[in-house]
Order: sequence, then C-alpha cells, then structure tokens
Amino acid sequence: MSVLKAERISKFFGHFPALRNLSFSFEPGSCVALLGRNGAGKTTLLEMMAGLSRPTEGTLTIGGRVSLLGHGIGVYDELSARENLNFFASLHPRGGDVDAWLEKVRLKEVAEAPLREYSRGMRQRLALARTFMGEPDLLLLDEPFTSLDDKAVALLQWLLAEALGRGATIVLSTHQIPEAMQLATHILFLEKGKLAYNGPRPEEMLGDSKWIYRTYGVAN
Amino acid sequence: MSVLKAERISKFFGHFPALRNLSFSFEPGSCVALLGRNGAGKTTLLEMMAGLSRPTEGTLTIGGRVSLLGHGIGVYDELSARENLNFFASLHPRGGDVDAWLEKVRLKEVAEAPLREYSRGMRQRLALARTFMGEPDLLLLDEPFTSLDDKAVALLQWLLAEALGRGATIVLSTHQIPEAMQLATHILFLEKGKLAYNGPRPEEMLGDSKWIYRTYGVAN
Amino acid sequence: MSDKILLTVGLASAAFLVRNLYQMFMVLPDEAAQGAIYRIMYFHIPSWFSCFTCFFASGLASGYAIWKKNFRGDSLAVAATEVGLAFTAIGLATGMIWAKIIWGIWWTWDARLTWAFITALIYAGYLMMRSMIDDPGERMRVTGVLSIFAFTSVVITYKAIDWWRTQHPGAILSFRTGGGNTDPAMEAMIYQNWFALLLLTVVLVAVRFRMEESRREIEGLRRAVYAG
Amino acid sequence: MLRQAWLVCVKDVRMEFRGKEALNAALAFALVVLILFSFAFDPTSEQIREITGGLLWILFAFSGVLLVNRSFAREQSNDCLDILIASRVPASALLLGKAMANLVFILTVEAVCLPVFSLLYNINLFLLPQWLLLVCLLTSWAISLLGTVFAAMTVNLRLRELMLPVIVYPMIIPALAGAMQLTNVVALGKPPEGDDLIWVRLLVGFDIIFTALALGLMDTILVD
Amino acid sequence: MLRQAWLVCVKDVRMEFRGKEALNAALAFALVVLILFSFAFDPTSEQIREITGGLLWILFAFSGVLLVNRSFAREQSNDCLDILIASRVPASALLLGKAMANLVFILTVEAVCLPVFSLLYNINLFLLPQWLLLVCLLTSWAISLLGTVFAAMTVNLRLRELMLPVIVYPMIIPALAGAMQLTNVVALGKPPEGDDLIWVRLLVGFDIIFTALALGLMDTILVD
Ligand code: HEM
Ligand SMILES: Nc1ncnc2c1ncn2[C@@H]1O[C@H](COP(=O)(O)OP(=O)(O)OP(=O)(O)O)[C@@H](O)[C@H]1O
Ligand SMILES: Nc1ncnc2c1ncn2[C@@H]1O[C@H](COP(=O)(O)OP(=O)(O)OP(=O)(O)O)[C@@H](O)[C@H]1O
Ligand SMILES: [Mg+2]
Ligand SMILES: [Mg+2]
Repeated sequence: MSVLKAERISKFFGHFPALRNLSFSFEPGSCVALLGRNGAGKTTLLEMMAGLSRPTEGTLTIGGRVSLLGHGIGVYDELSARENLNFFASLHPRGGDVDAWLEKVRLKEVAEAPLREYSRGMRQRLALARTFMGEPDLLLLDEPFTSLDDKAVALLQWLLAEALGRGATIVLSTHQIPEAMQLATHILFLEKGKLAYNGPRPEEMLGDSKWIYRTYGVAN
Repeated sequence: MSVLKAERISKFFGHFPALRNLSFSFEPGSCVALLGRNGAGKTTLLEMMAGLSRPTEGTLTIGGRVSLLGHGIGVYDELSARENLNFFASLHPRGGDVDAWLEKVRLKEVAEAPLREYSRGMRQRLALARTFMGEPDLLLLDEPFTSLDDKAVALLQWLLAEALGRGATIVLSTHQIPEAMQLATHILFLEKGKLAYNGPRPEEMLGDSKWIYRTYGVAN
Repeated sequence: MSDKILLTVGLASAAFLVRNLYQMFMVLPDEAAQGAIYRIMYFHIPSWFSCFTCFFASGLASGYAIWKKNFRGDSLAVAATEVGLAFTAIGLATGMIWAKIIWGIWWTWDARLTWAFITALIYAGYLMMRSMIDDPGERMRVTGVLSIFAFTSVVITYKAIDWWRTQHPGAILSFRTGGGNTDPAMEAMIYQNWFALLLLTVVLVAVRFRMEESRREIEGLRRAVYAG
Repeated sequence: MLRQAWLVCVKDVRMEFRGKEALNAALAFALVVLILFSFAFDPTSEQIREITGGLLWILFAFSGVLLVNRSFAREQSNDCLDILIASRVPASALLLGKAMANLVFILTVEAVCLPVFSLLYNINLFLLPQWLLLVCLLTSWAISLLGTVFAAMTVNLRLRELMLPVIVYPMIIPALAGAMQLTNVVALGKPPEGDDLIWVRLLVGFDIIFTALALGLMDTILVD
Repeated sequence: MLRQAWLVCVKDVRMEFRGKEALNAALAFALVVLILFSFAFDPTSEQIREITGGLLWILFAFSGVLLVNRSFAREQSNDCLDILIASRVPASALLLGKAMANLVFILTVEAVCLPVFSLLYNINLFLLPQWLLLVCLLTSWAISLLGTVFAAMTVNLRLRELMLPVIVYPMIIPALAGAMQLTNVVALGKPPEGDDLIWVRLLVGFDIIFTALALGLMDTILVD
C-alpha cells in the first residue's frame, strides 16, 4: 500500500533553507505534478522522498515499494538489457516479470546486447522499464519528459496511466507543463522552498501553463 | 560574415551512418530549428558545425565567429563569473564587453564569487552570457530550453531575438517545439540521419507541434 | 562560552606557562645524560598529549555530530582537529630539534616517528577533504567518519614504542613504566606544563569553534541570497 | 542483507569480466610500474630480495585503489547508486557486495603479478603457497574494504581520483607494513614465527575492526 | 597562438591556485607515497643513497600524472573543452597552455618534496642546485607535455584515470631513467660528466622531439 505523507518537513543545506515547513499527504492513485522555478526545491523534495536524504525537521512517511527515475537513467552501460532488468528485479521479492517488460518497451530482440550499443532512445525505454517494473507503489520522476521525442513521451504517458490505473502514487517534477497536465490529478507548487499551492489540478492549467506562476507565484 | 553551407555531408560512426547525405545552406539572419526524434542525428550535426568532429564525406563550410551551447554549460566552476567571461572574451579579438553582459544577465552584484556558490539558474544565466557575448556570427544551441523555467526561457528567447536582429545565424536543436517555433524562420527535420524536411517554417507548426512528424515523418 | 571565561582561562594558561618556564630553567637541574636540551621534553611530551586529546575530542565530536545530525558537533570536530594539528607541528618540531642535537640527524624512520607523521598526514587529509565538499551535511558525515577511523592511527602512534623496537626513547612516565626511572620532580613538571597547554587548547578550540560557527552561518546566508 | 550483498557482488564481477577493461588496465598499470621499478632499483642485485615485499605491496596498493575508484565510477555514471538506495537496498549490503567484488579484482591482479614478478626478478615467491595466499587474502581485503568505504564516501567529490589514495594509503599502512614484512619472510621459505606472528595478528585484527566499523557506520554515511 | 596558449596557462594556474585543491592533494599524495617507500625499503641503510633518484622520480611521475589528469577533468566537467574548440582556439595553443600550467604544478610539488626528502632521508640533494634545477625542468616538461598530450587524447575515455598512467609511464621512461641517473649523480655532489652527459643530451633531445611532434600533431588529434 502506498503512503505519502509529509508533516512540516524542512530541509537545510547548512543554514540555507532549501525547503521550509511543507505539509501534504496524498491518496493512492494520485498523480502529483511538482512545479516550481529553477532552484525552488523540486529535486530536493523528490530525493528526500526517495530516501537519498533525510529531512532536517519534520517527518516524511513513505510506504510501499519506491521506484525512482532521476536525472541519470539508472541502468548499467556494461550489462545487457536483460541483465539490467534481472539485477534490479532480483533485489526485490516482488521484482517483476523481465520478459514481459522487455516486450513492453520493444527491446526483446536486442535484449542480449550490451547497453553501450544502444541509441539514446533505446536506453531511455530500458530506463522506463526499470522504473515501472515490479508494480512499485510510489513512482518518483524528476523531469522525466526532458529530451524525449514525441514517441517516447507517448510511451511514458501510457506507462503512467497504467500505473495510476492499478493504484500507484506518482510524483513527477517538470518544466514541460503541457505534457504533465494530461495526467496530473494534483499539483504541488513550490516557490523558493515554500509550498505556494497544494491541491487538485485547477482546470485553468490545461490550456495555460503559466497560470500557476501568475496566480500563486510571488510577484517579481 | 556568417556562412553556413553543407554539401552532401555524411557522418559514419564505424559502419553506422549517423548522418546521410545532407545538403543545406542558410543566409545570415536565419533561425534554424533542428528537429528530429531521439537518435536522429541532431547533436551529431551540431557538433560537426561546431568543429568538434569532421564529416566523413562531403564538405561543411562555416564562416565567422562560432559560439556553442551544448549539454554542459561550458563555464568553469572554479572561477568567478567575471573571470569566466574575461577568459572567454580574451580568446577573441572581438571578445565583447564583460561588464555590460554581467549587467544584462543580472550577475553584476555577485560577479566576484566563485561559481560553485551559484544556484542553477545563475549558472545558466552566466552560460547564456558566455554564449551570446562578443556578437558571434553563428550560434549553435543543443536543446537550450531543457530544464529552464519560464523566466529563463524568456531571457533566452530575448537573447535569441536580439542576435537575430543584428544578423547572426542560429541553429538550435530541441524537443520543446512550441518554445522554439516563436523564433524559428527555418526548419531542418532529420529522420534517422536523413534530411526529411529543409525549408522555411511552415505556418502549421505554430499551433501543432507534431505536424512535422505527421507530414514528413516516416509512417511507423 | 562567554568572552570573560575564555579570557580568564587564557590568562591562567599564560600565567601558568610563565611559572613553568621559571621552574624549568631556574629550579630544575640539567639532566644527567643529555644536559640542558632535555628541557625540550617539557614541551615535546605535553604537546603530543594535547594533540592526542584534541584528536580524541574530534573523534567524539564527530560521532556525536553524525549520530545527532548536529552541526555544532561538526564545528567542534574541525576546531579540535586544527588545534590538534598545530600541536602535532609543535611535537614534530621539538622532536626534530631534539633529534638533531641528540642523534645528529633531523629524522629517522622508526615506528614512533613514522606513525606520528602518518597521523599528521591523515588529519591533514581530513582538513583537505573538508575544503572539497560543498554540501555541509555531506561534509559532516564524510569527514566525521574519517575522523573516527583516523583515531586508530593515534592509538598506533601512542603504542608504537611498546610494539616495536624504536630509536625513539621508550616510556618514561611512571604510569606506563610503573615508576622508578624518572625523577619525580621532572615528571611532575611534564604534567604541570601539560595542564598549561591544555588550558591553552581549550581557549584555542573555543575560538576556532566560534569562527567555524559563524563561517557556517555566513555560508548559509550567502547561499540564501544567491539562490533568490 | 547478505543476499543483496551477494547480488551486488555478482553483478559487479559480471560487469567487469564482460569487458575486463578496468582489470586489463589495472594489470597493465601494475606491469608498467614493475618496469619503472626495475629502472629505479637495480633488479639484478641481491638487495632486491629484501625489498620484494615492499615492491609488491606498493604495486598492489596502487592498482587496488585504482580498481576501487573505478568500481564506484561505474555505479555513478548513470546515477545507479541513487536507484539502489532509493529501492531500499541497505547501504551496508552495497558496501559489502562491492568490497567483495573488489577483492576478487585485486586478487586477480595479484594472481597475475606474482608469477610475473617471480619470473622477472628471478625470485621464487611460491615456496610457501598457503602462507602467501593467507597474506594476500587478508591484505587484499583490507585494501578492498577501506578503499570501498572511502570511495563510497567520496563518490561526489570533484577530486576523487586524487583524494582516494591520499586518504586510503595512510589508513591501510598498518596492513601493508605487515604484508610487506610477511611476504619477505615467506619468500625466503620460512614460515612466519616469533616476532612475525605479531604481523599476522595485526592483519587479522585490522580486518576485523574495520569490517565491523564499516558495516556499523555505513548506513549513516551514505544517506544524509 | 602563443597569446592564446598563455591565456589558457594563466587561466589554469589561476584556477588551481585559487583553491589549491589538486596541488594540496598531489602534495599529500607524494608525502604519503614517501612514507610507503620508507616501509618498503630500509630507509636507514646506506643503500638508500643509490635509489634516491629512483624514488624521487617515481614519486614525481605518479603525482605528475595525477595532476595532469585533474587538469583535463577540470576542462571537461562542464564541457568547457568543447567550447574552446568550437570557438576556434587552436588545439596546439590549448595543449601548450595546459602543458605549461601543468609544468608549474609539477615543479611546485617538486619544490616542496625535494627539501622534505632531504630532511627525512638525511640526504643533501642540494649540493649542485643548478644541475638539480636543470634536471627537474627538463624532466618535468617531459612528464607534463606527454601527460597533457595523452590526457587530451583520452579525455572522453571512461577509464581515463586508469589508462593515462598505463600509456604515459612507458612513454616517459627514457626521460625518467635519465632523471634518476642524473639525480643520483648530482646528489653525490658530482657534476655530470662523461657517460652521464649522454643522459643530459637524451633529456634535451627527448623534450625537443616530443614538443615538436605534439605541436605538429595536436590539431589533428583533438578533432575527429
Ligand atoms: C621528529 C621526531 C620525534 C617525534 C615525531 C616524536 C614523537 C613523539 C610522540 C608522538 C610522543 C607521544 C607521547 C606519548 O608517548 O604519550 C613522544 C613522546 C616522547 N618523546 Fe618523542 N618524538 C620525536 C623525537 C624525540 C627525541 C629525539 C626524543 C629524545 C631523545 C624524544 C623523547 C620522547 C620522550 C621521552 C617521550 C615520552 C615517552 C613516554 O613516556 O610516553 N622524542 N614523542
Ligand atoms: N547539496 C546542496 N548543497 C547546497 N545547496 C543545495 C544543494 N542541493 C540543492 N541546493 C540548493 O537548494 C535549492 C533547491 O535546489 P533543487 O535542485 O531542489 O531545485 P529544483 O527545484 O530541482 O530546480 P531545477 O528546476 O533547476 O531542477 C537551490 O537553491 C540549490 O542551490
Ligand atoms: N560517438 C558515437 N559512436 C557511435 N554512435 C554514435 C555516437 N554518437 C552518436 N551516435 C549515434 O548516432 C545517432 C545520432 O545521435 P545524436 O546524439 O546525434 O542524436 P540526437 O538527434 O541528438 O538525439 P537526442 O534527441 O536523443 O539528443 C544515434 O543513433 C547514436 O546512437
Ligand atoms: Mg531539479
Ligand atoms: Mg542530442
């Protein structure tokens, strides 16, 4: 079961407050778009959810199996696609069906070749398989749409929809708002480390990406 | 004077043809959007224009002062903003006015601090100053909109417009089509290393980013 | 610690040192075998004791800092390490001068000397490492662990004269030898001077600790300004 | 935890033995340094017997640290380390797994270099193979473990390839000193006895203390 | 071209002397290896005189390559090298500038290590300072130049930190062998004469040939 709950968490890098006093909680099946300007604290928050760092203050409760897609793709260049997935699957009791996933991201034919012979798109597809495999309860995605072409964006959106369908919780940060708005059910909007908006996705965001900056952003 | 002319250029990585038989030429004052799916060859082409690699076949003629903004930001973390700009300016006879540029990207107050204390946005602004300083004739930008927030995108677009205004040639690759279409005068559309479209920006692209994939892309 | 207490401790340490110097040169006689130069031992040995004390404090403070995620512990650890390194330098310098006079060479590679050098290098590495890590939290963890690991080398340095046959003299203090081969007045002087140096250590560490605290504060403020 | 450590170790070993790039490079490095040594120290003199252990273990310490450094670079190139931590693999399992894999690599380098050294310098090192093996195992574990711990800690450091030796070499000197001494003795065909047994005990103690310290502290180190 | 080389050199030196991180680390590395050596070779024996040159130049070769490696890593961290090439700075200017900066760094390390070595090993190396300086200059330029050339070539290699020593050490062995021999002679207070002058000529020739080769070839190496 996925739980995602933050109570008054803050994160300081030394004296510098990267996140201040955030509280939120989300139900399973939510897709949360994490928005905010450069340096607002999106990556910091996601890394904290992933367990890569701990809050300086407050408590962050995360339950269930967590899966992360950060800036790096998180697969090994020296292994083949199959070996990669096998390794990540074997780390968990409920690892996932490697063959089915190779099929899903259309890498079955080249599954034995080492990754360094893959093109960028193929590596990205493998990274997506690695992230979504094994039915994780909480998916953490940091700018997942970056440098994806139209097809890859479609694949990612399809995977996201599927995960939402089986009740997973998704948190994704992005600057490419239109791509994210199609699926987002909630929005967390950060301004300089503070929570400026936390709630369901407003209708206005569908057509107008900058609506949230104008409405909840600090005038500047 | 900026010249940009390719005659039947190809690029092979070993036996793999990354680019096949491209010919194009652009006038000063053009803003060329380089589009194509992941692995189509955009970065390869830009690197060739930048002189980082040479075509396997064909000739590529580049004239004037070239300036590149690749995936990395291309400034030194150990130097201050001013030292960075001074260094890059000093490499060229017509280097550019460092103070004016520090002002322009709003880094004047912190110009003496070493870069590693800067936030991501500040580093990006400095990278933009480095790229646009000294009136380069040919600007090569590889996915420049990636992970920029709304303000940074606006700054970049303003700088691009200014450069176009004084007659520079711009080539930029991107997957974020709406951001690029506002300025683009021409489009180079690559499909698996081949030139699928080369010409002025069609009106249709303004509202519909995927138009070019549908119209000139190989069915798939 | 308030300025007043610090000042008092500092003055006490100075007064004590002056008194000790008077005792050393005016009251205590020359040593039988070495002559006048033996007096350098009143600084050599207490310096190493102070140095070990500092490194021990650094290890403890580091452990506390990691365990409690407390940056004050981290600041204390740097302060103690730096002052400890200063005493290492004094220990090395006095030892080398002594060596030049007694042995005729500045240095030899016996276990005690070598390990004293290794210890100095490890703790210098600790300081180097600090300057290379920008993130304060990571800096605290990494150098904290380093400080804890490094203390093993202090232990080896201390025990080197027992474990190996060294050119460096063996134990002379009665708590290690069981007593008997050192003049009690001379031994007492060692402890008295150590006490004076310890007072000085407290003052130095406290001052350095404050500096580190405000440096951290400034760093944070600066980042906050730049991030905007 | 042991299962996950084993998985990590198997993955690392498989990755390396796939292309053998780092191994080959480390081997080549060791051989090149061997040649450098032959210019620095007259290799035909009898003196060379007395410094056999010293040469060998300096060599192994150098290439060992290079290998360890590489092993974390591999984990870092696509941010794989973050993924492992995010999917709740305990840091101690990671450390143990990687340390075991690095042990395998270091032992491989030693397995090649020892006979080559014997041949080139005309010194038979294998008079007491079981003792040699013991010394190699104990010391290589020390190098691998401490190397892995500090590589894990310095994984984000700009100057890792420079700082890693600066930190690791002084820390493993006790183990190296023991190994040098024991190798010298064993190369003469004498089983260690008397004073030399202290070095064996030192090696064992060193391994135990640091393994315990590392496993205990690791979980707090990797996550802040 | 010389102007640009000078600019690159000044920039590199300024960058390094700002934080002195790599220099400090290289110095610490050299000192640590000095200690390692003291365990490996009986440092109190008279024999040590005969291997002084060997020890010193192995030390300098090691830390030199680390410094050179670092100097390119710095260029690469934000893809700055690409920017320089793209803005038509000739590769030979880049090479020359970086080689000069690296020479400064290596000489700095030597300037600290030589007195420390003299002190610790109780050997006065400064009996003929002008000869020592000459040997240091010639050999350090060889290390710096060849190191910089190969670092430039391997700049995109995954295994650079491993491959660089493997390639550079064998190439500079002639220079190192000369330096070792000459340092041994000079440390005895004898100016090189007779057979030893051949080594001086070898060093000079080595420097000239490789500088010419590097400057000539560099423009074709960096761009593929
Ligand atoms: C550079 C050279 C030297 C170094 C690095 C050095 C280092 C040390 C160290 C680390 C201690 C530790 C204190 C302790 O044992 O608790 C010490 C103590 C001592 N040193 Fe030295 N030392 C040096 C030279 C000398 C010389 C030349 C002499 C006299 C000939 C000397 C005499 C002593 C004595 C008597 C002690 C006290 C031993 C005890 O009872 O614990 N040292 N030295
Ligand atoms: N390790 C660190 N040490 C010090 N400051 C940090 C560290 N990591 C992040 N910061 C600071 O914390 C703030 C938030 O950074 P974060 O990376 O979370 O922003 P972001 O919202 O992800 O921005 P972007 O859209 O640019 O990715 C920034 O001001 C950054 O400079
Ligand atoms: N150094 C190389 N060696 C071998 N193949 C390469 C190399 N660089 C690129 N390629 C291949 O050339 C093709 C074009 O790559 P390129 O990076 O130019 O694509 P791109 O259009 O920039 O894609 P993206 O949108 O993902 O950035 C890809 O199939 C890639 O695998
Ligand atoms: Mg981010
Ligand atoms: Mg690209």
